[in-house]
Amino acid sequence: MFVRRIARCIIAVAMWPIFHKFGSPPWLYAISGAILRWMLPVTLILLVIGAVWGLMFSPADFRQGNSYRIMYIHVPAAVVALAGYYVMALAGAINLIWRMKMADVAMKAAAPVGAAFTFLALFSGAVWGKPTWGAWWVWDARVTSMLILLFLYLGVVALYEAFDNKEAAGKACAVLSLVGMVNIPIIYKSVDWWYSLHQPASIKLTGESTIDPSMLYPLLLMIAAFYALFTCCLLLNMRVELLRRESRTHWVGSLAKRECSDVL
Amino acid sequence: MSGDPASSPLLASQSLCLIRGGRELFRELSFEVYAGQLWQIEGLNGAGKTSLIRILCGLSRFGFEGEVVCNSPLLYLGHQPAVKALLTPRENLSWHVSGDGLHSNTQIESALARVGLSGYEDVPCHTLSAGQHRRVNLARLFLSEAALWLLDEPFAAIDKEGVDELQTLLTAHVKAGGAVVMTSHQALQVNCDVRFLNLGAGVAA
Amino acid sequence: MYFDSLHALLTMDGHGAYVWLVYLVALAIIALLVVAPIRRRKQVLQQLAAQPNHVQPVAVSPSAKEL
Amino acid sequence: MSAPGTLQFCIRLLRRQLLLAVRRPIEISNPLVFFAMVVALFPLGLGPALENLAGFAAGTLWIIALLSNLLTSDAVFRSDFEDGSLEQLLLSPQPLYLSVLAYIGAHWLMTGLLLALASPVFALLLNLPGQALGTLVMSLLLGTAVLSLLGGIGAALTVGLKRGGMLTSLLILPLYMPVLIFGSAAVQGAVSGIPAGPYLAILAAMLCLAIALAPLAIAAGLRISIDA
Repeated sequence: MFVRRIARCIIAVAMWPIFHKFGSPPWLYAISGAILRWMLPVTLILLVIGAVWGLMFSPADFRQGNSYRIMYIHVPAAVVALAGYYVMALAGAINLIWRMKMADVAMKAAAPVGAAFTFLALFSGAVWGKPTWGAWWVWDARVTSMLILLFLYLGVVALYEAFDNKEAAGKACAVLSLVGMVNIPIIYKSVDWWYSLHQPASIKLTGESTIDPSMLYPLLLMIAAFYALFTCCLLLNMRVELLRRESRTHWVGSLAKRECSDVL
Repeated sequence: MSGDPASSPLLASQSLCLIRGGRELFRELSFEVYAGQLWQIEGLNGAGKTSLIRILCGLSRFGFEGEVVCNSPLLYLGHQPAVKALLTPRENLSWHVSGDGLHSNTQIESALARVGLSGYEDVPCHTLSAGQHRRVNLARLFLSEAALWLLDEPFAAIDKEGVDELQTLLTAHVKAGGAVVMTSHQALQVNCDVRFLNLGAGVAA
Repeated sequence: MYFDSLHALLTMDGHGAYVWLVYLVALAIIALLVVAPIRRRKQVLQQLAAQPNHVQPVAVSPSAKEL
Repeated sequence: MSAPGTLQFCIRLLRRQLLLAVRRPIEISNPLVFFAMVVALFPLGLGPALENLAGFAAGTLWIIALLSNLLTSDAVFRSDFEDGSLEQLLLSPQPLYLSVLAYIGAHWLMTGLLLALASPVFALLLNLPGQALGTLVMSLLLGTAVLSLLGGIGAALTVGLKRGGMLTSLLILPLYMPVLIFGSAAVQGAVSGIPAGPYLAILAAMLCLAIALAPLAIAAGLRISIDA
């Protein structure tokens, strides 16, 4: 039994270029279903463990007291928001260059999820600013560049909705997100230069981090959980988008009959 | 497709398939255009004639399946006359043909005369009629060196003698080794072999 | 457990309101991000099951037949 | 593949755009009149006291220049799109990259350059200290060129849309922000006596990046909009 499963994985990997070349909708729908079946529960469990660990078990910060616990939401959300934009831009680039419809589906699914994470990072950053600096909104580097990132996301979503021909919409959004991707480092550096009040990002993934391990481990766990959550939401949205785009095809029709017959 | 297989086709399309608003306009459309041929694309309104021409000339590159190979410089005249109202016919025409190289002033004036615009060369176009705008656009045919012409309803808003003048020009161009793909509702009186492409019934003739 | 009582956990000596606000909003957003697509998927499927509009398979890519 | 005389073609395109603009001079003056009007708003809004006007004159001048550039950059391709000459430009054998560069260059000459040259007058309205005028003009020269190129990307993506006006500013304002940061920093530096060289250098670097990459995005955007 175990050997057969390994063999099936090897065949799947070997077949990858063929499937990848077609990137056929029914195959993608089936694969995403399989991945989600185990990934979604694992992600939710990770989130709960990380939240409980960060909220209840890690010690308070000597300078900020307990308000630093907001970091366990703010930093992962900010990291995933930025990564989400790059995922969207790369999916757009693949759609532009190799004309893969699945990349267009991925880009369309990534935009709202990324925007939601950006909003979450923005909101948590603002609320974290109240006890720390005494004001609901402080124009510091991190929060400002996060706000500009949200504007970039909203620009892409607005452009997608403005087109009637959805294929052209996908291409236009791919161009806009690539332009945005080129500009993000420039925006971040210029905002950082412009206002360097914010404490330097406490985790330097490259250098030695400035916070002690008892606070660091829950944060790393939360970052991993947020990445997994982003992947799950992306796959969930892609499945809906796939069904909507392929609603005329045969396999979706039979799927609808099968799914809804056992429900009725 | 009988055509002289000696020379490679000026324009070849494989299994073109276009779906517009859930309706399938054409499917598995493959044909080749050789030098010396005049293709007329027929079909009811909304049958996708203009979309097909825009696909063939490379303006629309997405939204359809299949592939178009064009290995000759082409001239596309669309519905819009591409004439700037603020410029004069002379400026408009010299701008249009400036893409493929320089043309002397006399050539431009002779082309404008051929389409019946002599005397209007230096009048701003916003004082001219829509038909005259289309004539400025059609004047390009006299100056173009492109072998392949893709014309979308060239005879629209053109009076009787203008149509005859154009038909003689088209036959001369085709006889001289060029090729024309055009959409039109009028029957053509041209004495060279005309191939019809009826979008309703797939590829004919 | 860092906090010795439930009350201490809730107040977090003054910062509890902000921390819990952020965590609740985060929970709401995460729930929205996960539940909404699942519900939309069911809606699309039910819509399709209700009126199966099987135009002849237009965009069936070749590999689908192989499966 | 590029046909002969690419450079002549770009120069002819530049001349054609300038000819079109000159034939309707009122459109050239619109951004300048808009600039003057918005400059007049600030003293009305914030009180006529010259000291606090001077305090933020650098930033407001740059913001107003950015907004007037934004207003004009929306309709760069619209008139050519509507009468079909944009399709002919895409189909011409000349490389689209250079044609677009000439297009945006002509638009910049008509809007950005005049804005930069006229800005000292508006600076005096807001009581900007005299020694900062030179830096203001220099930073606006570089900055408006970058703004025009970025605005061209927004214009190319929304040229096919009926109600694209508002959308263009939504798309490209975030991209304008770094230019604004360094532009106003250069002028503020000049006001407080710091040499503005480094800021102008960064603006020039942004200009080079924009010249190199923006026409690619603009050409892709035009091809997509024409096809929609």
